[in-house]
Amino acid sequence: MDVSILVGGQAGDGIKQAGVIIAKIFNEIGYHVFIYDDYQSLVKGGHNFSIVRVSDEKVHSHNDHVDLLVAFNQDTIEKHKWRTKETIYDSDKVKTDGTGIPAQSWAKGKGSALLRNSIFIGAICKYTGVDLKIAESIIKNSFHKLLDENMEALKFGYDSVEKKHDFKKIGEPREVMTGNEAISLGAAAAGMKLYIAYPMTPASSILHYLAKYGEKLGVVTVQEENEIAVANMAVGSCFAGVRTMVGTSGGGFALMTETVSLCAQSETPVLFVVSQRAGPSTGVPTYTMQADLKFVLNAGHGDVTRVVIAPGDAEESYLLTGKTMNLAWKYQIPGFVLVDKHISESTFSAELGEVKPEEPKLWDGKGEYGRYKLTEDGISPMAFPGDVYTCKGSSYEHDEKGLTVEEETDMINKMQEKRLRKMEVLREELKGEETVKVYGNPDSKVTLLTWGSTKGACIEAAKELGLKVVQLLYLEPMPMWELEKHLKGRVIAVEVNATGQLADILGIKEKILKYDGRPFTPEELKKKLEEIL
Amino acid sequence: MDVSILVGGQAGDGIKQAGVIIAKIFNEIGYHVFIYDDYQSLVKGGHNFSIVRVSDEKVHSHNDHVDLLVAFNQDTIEKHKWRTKETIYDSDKVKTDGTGIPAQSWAKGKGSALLRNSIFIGAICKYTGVDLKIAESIIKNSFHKLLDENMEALKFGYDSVEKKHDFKKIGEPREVMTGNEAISLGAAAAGMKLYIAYPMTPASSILHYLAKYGEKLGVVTVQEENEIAVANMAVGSCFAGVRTMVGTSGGGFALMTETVSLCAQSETPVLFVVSQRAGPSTGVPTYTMQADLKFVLNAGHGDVTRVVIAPGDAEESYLLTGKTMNLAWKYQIPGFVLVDKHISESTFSAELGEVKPEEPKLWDGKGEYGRYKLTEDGISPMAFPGDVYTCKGSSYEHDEKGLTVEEETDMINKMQEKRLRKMEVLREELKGEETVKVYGNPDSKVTLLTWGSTKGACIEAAKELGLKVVQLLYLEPMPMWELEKHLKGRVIAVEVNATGQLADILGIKEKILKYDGRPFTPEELKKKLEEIL
Amino acid sequence: MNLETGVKNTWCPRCGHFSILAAAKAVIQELIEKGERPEDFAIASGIGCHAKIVDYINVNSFYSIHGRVPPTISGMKIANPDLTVIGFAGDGDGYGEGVAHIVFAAKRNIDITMIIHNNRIYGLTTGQFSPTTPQGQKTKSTPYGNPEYQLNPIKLMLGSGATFVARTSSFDLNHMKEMIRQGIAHKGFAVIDVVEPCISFFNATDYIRKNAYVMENHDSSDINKAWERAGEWNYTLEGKIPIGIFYKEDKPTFDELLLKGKNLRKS
Amino acid sequence: MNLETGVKNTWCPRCGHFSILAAAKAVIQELIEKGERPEDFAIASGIGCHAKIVDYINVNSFYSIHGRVPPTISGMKIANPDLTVIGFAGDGDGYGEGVAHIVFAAKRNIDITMIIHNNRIYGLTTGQFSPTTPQGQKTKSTPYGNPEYQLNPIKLMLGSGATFVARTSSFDLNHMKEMIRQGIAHKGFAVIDVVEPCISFFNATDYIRKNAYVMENHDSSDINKAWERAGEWNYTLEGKIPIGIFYKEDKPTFDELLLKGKNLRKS
Ligand SMILES: Cc1ncc(C[n+]2csc(CCOP(=O)(O)OP(=O)(O)O)c2C)c(N)n1
Ligand SMILES: Cc1ncc(C[n+]2csc(CCOP(=O)(O)OP(=O)(O)O)c2C)c(N)n1
Ligand code: SF4
Ligand code: SF4
Ligand SMILES: [Mg+2]
Ligand SMILES: [Mg+2]
Repeated sequence: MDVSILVGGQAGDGIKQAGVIIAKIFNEIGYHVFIYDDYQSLVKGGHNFSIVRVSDEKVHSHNDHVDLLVAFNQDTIEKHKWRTKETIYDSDKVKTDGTGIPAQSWAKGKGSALLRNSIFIGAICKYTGVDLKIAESIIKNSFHKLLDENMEALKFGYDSVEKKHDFKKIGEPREVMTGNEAISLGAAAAGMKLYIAYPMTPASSILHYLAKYGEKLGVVTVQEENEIAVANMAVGSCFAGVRTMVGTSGGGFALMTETVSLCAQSETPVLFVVSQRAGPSTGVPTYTMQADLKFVLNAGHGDVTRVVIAPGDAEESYLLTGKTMNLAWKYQIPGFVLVDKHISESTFSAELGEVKPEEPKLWDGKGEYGRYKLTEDGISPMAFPGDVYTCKGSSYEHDEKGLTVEEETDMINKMQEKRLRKMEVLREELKGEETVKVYGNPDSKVTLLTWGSTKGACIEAAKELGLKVVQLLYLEPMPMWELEKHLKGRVIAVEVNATGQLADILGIKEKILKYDGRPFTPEELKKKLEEIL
Repeated sequence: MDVSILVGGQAGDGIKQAGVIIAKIFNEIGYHVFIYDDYQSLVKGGHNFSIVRVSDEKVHSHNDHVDLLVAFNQDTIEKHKWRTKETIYDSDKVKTDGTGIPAQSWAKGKGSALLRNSIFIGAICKYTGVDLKIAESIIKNSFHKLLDENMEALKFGYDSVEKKHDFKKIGEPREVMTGNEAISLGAAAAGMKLYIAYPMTPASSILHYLAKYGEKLGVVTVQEENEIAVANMAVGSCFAGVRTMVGTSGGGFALMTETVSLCAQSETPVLFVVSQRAGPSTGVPTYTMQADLKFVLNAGHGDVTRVVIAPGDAEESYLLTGKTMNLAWKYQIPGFVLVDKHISESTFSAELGEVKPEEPKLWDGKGEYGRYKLTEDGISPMAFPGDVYTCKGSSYEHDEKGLTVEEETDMINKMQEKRLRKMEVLREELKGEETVKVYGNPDSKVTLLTWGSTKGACIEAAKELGLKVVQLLYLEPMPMWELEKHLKGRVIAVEVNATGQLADILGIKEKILKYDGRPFTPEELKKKLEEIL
Repeated sequence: MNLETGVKNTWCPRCGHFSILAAAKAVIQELIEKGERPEDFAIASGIGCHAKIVDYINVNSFYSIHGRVPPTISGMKIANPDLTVIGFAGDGDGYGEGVAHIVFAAKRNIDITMIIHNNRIYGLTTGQFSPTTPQGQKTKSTPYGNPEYQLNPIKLMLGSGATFVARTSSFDLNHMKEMIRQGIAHKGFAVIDVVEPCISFFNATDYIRKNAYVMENHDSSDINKAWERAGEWNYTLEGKIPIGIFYKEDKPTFDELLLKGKNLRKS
Repeated sequence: MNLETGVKNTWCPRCGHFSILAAAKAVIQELIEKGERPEDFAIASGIGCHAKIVDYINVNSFYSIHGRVPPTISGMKIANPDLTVIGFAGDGDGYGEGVAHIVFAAKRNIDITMIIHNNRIYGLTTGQFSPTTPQGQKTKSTPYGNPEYQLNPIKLMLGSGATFVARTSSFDLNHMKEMIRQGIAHKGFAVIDVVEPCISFFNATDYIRKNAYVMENHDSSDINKAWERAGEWNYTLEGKIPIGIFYKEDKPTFDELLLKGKNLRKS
């Protein structure tokens, strides 16, 4: 069972919310869901749509073809008619075939055009054969205004269409969340107490989510005057012993790069979330791209140590954000969660794994405390202001106490080597971890290499074509030990950028790229693969 | 003939200037010169020294051993006695063997301790057998205060020592300049009219030089409130049609990276000079390193187009800065001159090549002007405010007129491809240019790979050991077509950073690194090579 | 002279930015009719809803990045002082991300005009608090109330040494036009703070409409009086909003002092 | 309590930074003697000659990057409000590169103390003009005279909403100590502008020595009077330099409003 429903209208129609409620309805009866949201850089008008995919198997992507189109306006028909077999539409505003409902006039009569959402949701319930009670209880938990009217609207919609399918409960509900929500929860589970940001699509919803639910999660949020302040405030709070995450997109991240280098030198474990969007520069700001990879891997002047991971769905976002937080603190290096709009703002079914804060190496209280003690593994025991009074962090090259060194070349060498030594130890640790995942046909002569948001499309296209898929989870340290094992035969890199950045780093010649801001669908990728296989 | 003189004292003693005058004296009689300056992040006190190397052959580096030590204080003896055979020192302040001159007491008697400089310069003239008149005329051109006293001091110094060598005039003088001066002159020759900066060692002296001599060169200088303002002001002035350069070091450059991406998207040819110093972060700020390579090559979010060159001495700094300016404007991409402290602040003999401004593709005045016309080579004809009124630049993805595009995926693709197409054309053009240089024994089985400031040490060490040297001038586009020709057999990358950044990019396994902030000397490099060869 | 670009306007209905667009276009049109060359206009914007304005006026323009309008147009002015450069910024853009630049443009007295679309919210990013959002206000990033005190940009600009500081309201088209006209005419740095509503995320329409009033008998040459008047309204949702020129002073501009008569573009 | 680190001081003889170091150390010592835990001090500096001060005081410290002291110490304060955080910045560092942050720290009224070593020049980078270098001054980057008007940081800080704004002189140790003492005691954002000479690149020793005088009969609770007094001296090399507290106001701090009694470090 695999059904897709597209809801389309204008910005301001509440399309996104409608999509989420539809997904939650099917989640309630045990289905896996995925939502792709498409919108532009405007607040009212334009054209927004959400594609809700419902399946009895795991899904992490949407398809080009949809089974049902729900049209709030004529534009939706013009743009999406080709995708669909069946249509439900607002007959007050749209001319087309299918099932029309006079939604606008009914909703206006009840006082708010936004009631159209509930009408269409009711209609979808009937159409798919889902019990209306499920929609009612979800809407009660989501809307706080015009509750009675919304209930009436559901009913009106329900009664306006014919039943076509018969979706039955097949299991228990899972969590339904966006990538950004999963990142927020994963960080909180790993001990984050402070989230600092300056708003920037597609990272903003982390700020919104944590501002709203922070109290419950034990997380305080601060919005700063700009991204430079964000990163440096995080340095201050980490230095004072509080796990801190910051979030932004490429342009904002650019402003943090001086501080990335500071984190490396001062050994301050700030956790950076970089959610990519279509660039360069402002580019196509509400659409997706994976073109900040090289920038993030190489950001900061000097030989910068870092850990960078790239989750490919909500479950990985949760687990790996937690992991990165713990690694950043253990190794006292900046950590990076590299995602893109297609993960941050897409909605997934998720069963969350276990994440908890792991204690870093702490000072034993003996002797005088020095922040940068030279140790075998390069990791100096931590202590914080409030506990000691000789904790001295520094952006300068320094001695074990954190005091400036300029002439002593010997100490300069030792500190450079100490920082690199930590990375060696980290690399060894990761050899025991899952740093890549392998899917599909293990005997295939062709391997698709994916990272981040292309995961869903790759797995599905590979399944249909009988190929193998290798997903890279860690980007720094680059798990060459695993890649060498799995990247054999013909390797095709699949990336959503114009130059094939990962392929370039790994020296992979064959690649399938997309750079119009839209993610791959499995169908599209399959077609492109068929052309070259 | 190859002689090295080390002058050492405190910050504030005028050591650096003394070094320059000594170099100019030998330049006057036809010798090649090179000066290495060593100082810390302080203004008075500490320990400064300059090593002036004088040779009848081209030199781009200093050696560990010096022939003559000139000690302004005891510290200089303690730190450098090991390097030298002979010493001239201030007997009022220093206890050692060699030739003492009561410089401090004499100078104070004449009213300024700074006169010690002229005393020692006079002494060096006698010692090396150079006519004192040469020193006199150089000092007259350099000092504007206490001229008579300086002349007396020269004489006093001259009379205080014995003649040991007999340097004769062997040719005509050349230019003597630092890398930063060469960059300044090269940019001006290529049409730069505006230089914008925020002070940062080791780039600051470009600002000082152009502020002082800008009037003559037709260049205006502006110091902005921070590096972000610098980069964006340059975007504004380039957009208005004025060739503009900016200069900074790694930490300041980090703040410009958002604007690098803007330059790529808006096709604005800002020329960036990045002069590296020892990092990460503040690091060892007055010392050298080549660890911003990967950062500069990958700076900016999105698929950024750029041209990056790395000169290895003053002559190359002049020529290649001019070249980069012209290429940046021709291809409407950001240009980068990547140097480090060891080039920026070292002094070289130079015979400057020819640089002149090359006209980019200009609009023919026909039809309505659109800033981003789609053309075969990806290059859109330029026009500027003042000439037209429909010149619209943009950070957003845009159509041919520069108006925002979000929904038209076709235009998004076309513009991404147009920008990449320019790089293809540039790559083709560079195939006809000198993008790498080869020195030494062409038949050697061992090749040293150098870029930037390791050039001098590599060439000399290779000469002694009979090796081949390949110097990479262009880093983006990376001239693989040349490297594939020349990097055969055993290749050893020589870099002044902790991770071997170029080696890593090119997949070269063998490398000799140094990361204490000090440059390689030929002797040191030779020793390291001997250990592994 | 046709200043239309034909681009579809995507602001929300009744957004304050419409009036600013109308006023700016009218003044540019006026100046062109009086003989200024259309080629000599160059405008720029940052990023935000306001910033789309450059797509809606058919003169030379640069759609810059968030917060960077002042250095961008300063660069244009230094390159070619014959240009009339006008910058459009949002309250987030101009007083938040880019506040350093507006402080320094004011300090230097460079001959540019900055028009700030001050709807006191981040519009384009869907409603987080901005530097001028009143304390206590519930926004997307402060659902339980903004913990920050709001900035009074008139005071900030006076404190930065600006030589032309004005406030106007998006509901008073004629006053807006007059302020823009005078701001452009002012030789030196001019900042015009336009108080306006964001319909979708901070709709202070009624409050602004009701409370904006034109200052009378104000001596705009007196910096101390300017400061006192600036204290009359503190960017809350209470009290009257004086509009007009708070302060104006004539002194040599940065571009004059720097360029001493040169035009780099034409040299 | 020994506040010495044993690090060799590398400032030029008679640099104003020495006196600031002496004053700051004395006040910290005093507070520790009065019972504050030494562990609860956390200081930070940016980059510049001034910034070396963290190497010379043996308490918890962070030697940050150029211009970023306010967010760094704000982060410390938010992480652990039991800390007494003090930031040291230069005029270039605090009013130039990092001006956005000091404006916002003032606006928010976060409980931190900023001590600005205002020698009106970039010392460490060997003498370029800074935001407070008087117009016309010859510097390394303006050998023919600075074309920019100098900033009056007292006015800028008042315009930003700071609740404690003071000026002192590096030649008046007792006054400096008193200002630092009061600045630290002030609950909220405190900025202390210390006027001092850079011996090597802008030696205004005689001028400052001769002209600094302690304000009397000044009502520091009146924001308008504060502004007027701030206008008395405009950071030139002429006229008397009033020192003392220009303005002081008590209102809830950002950290209080944000944290509502929580301590993240201890939670
Ligand atoms: C460096 C950077 N940070 C963040 C953003 C995201 N961003 C775009 S517009 C905006 C705020 C817009 O608010 P304002 O300037 O007040 O304009 P308005 O939309 O209200 O007109 C932000 C934070 C960005 N584009 N660039
Ligand atoms: C991002 C960045 N830009 C530039 C510099 C170079 N820099 C170091 S200190 C300094 C100015 C110092 O002046 P100030 O803050 O007044 O301190 P002072 O030396 O006068 O005490 C500059 C520009 C830097 N370290 N980082
Ligand atoms: S969101 Fe606000 S600022 Fe943006 S267009 Fe709508 S009303 Fe205007
Ligand atoms: S250069 Fe100036 S600020 Fe720096 S130590 Fe010397 S006197 Fe002090
Ligand atoms: Mg706004
Ligand atoms: Mg200073």
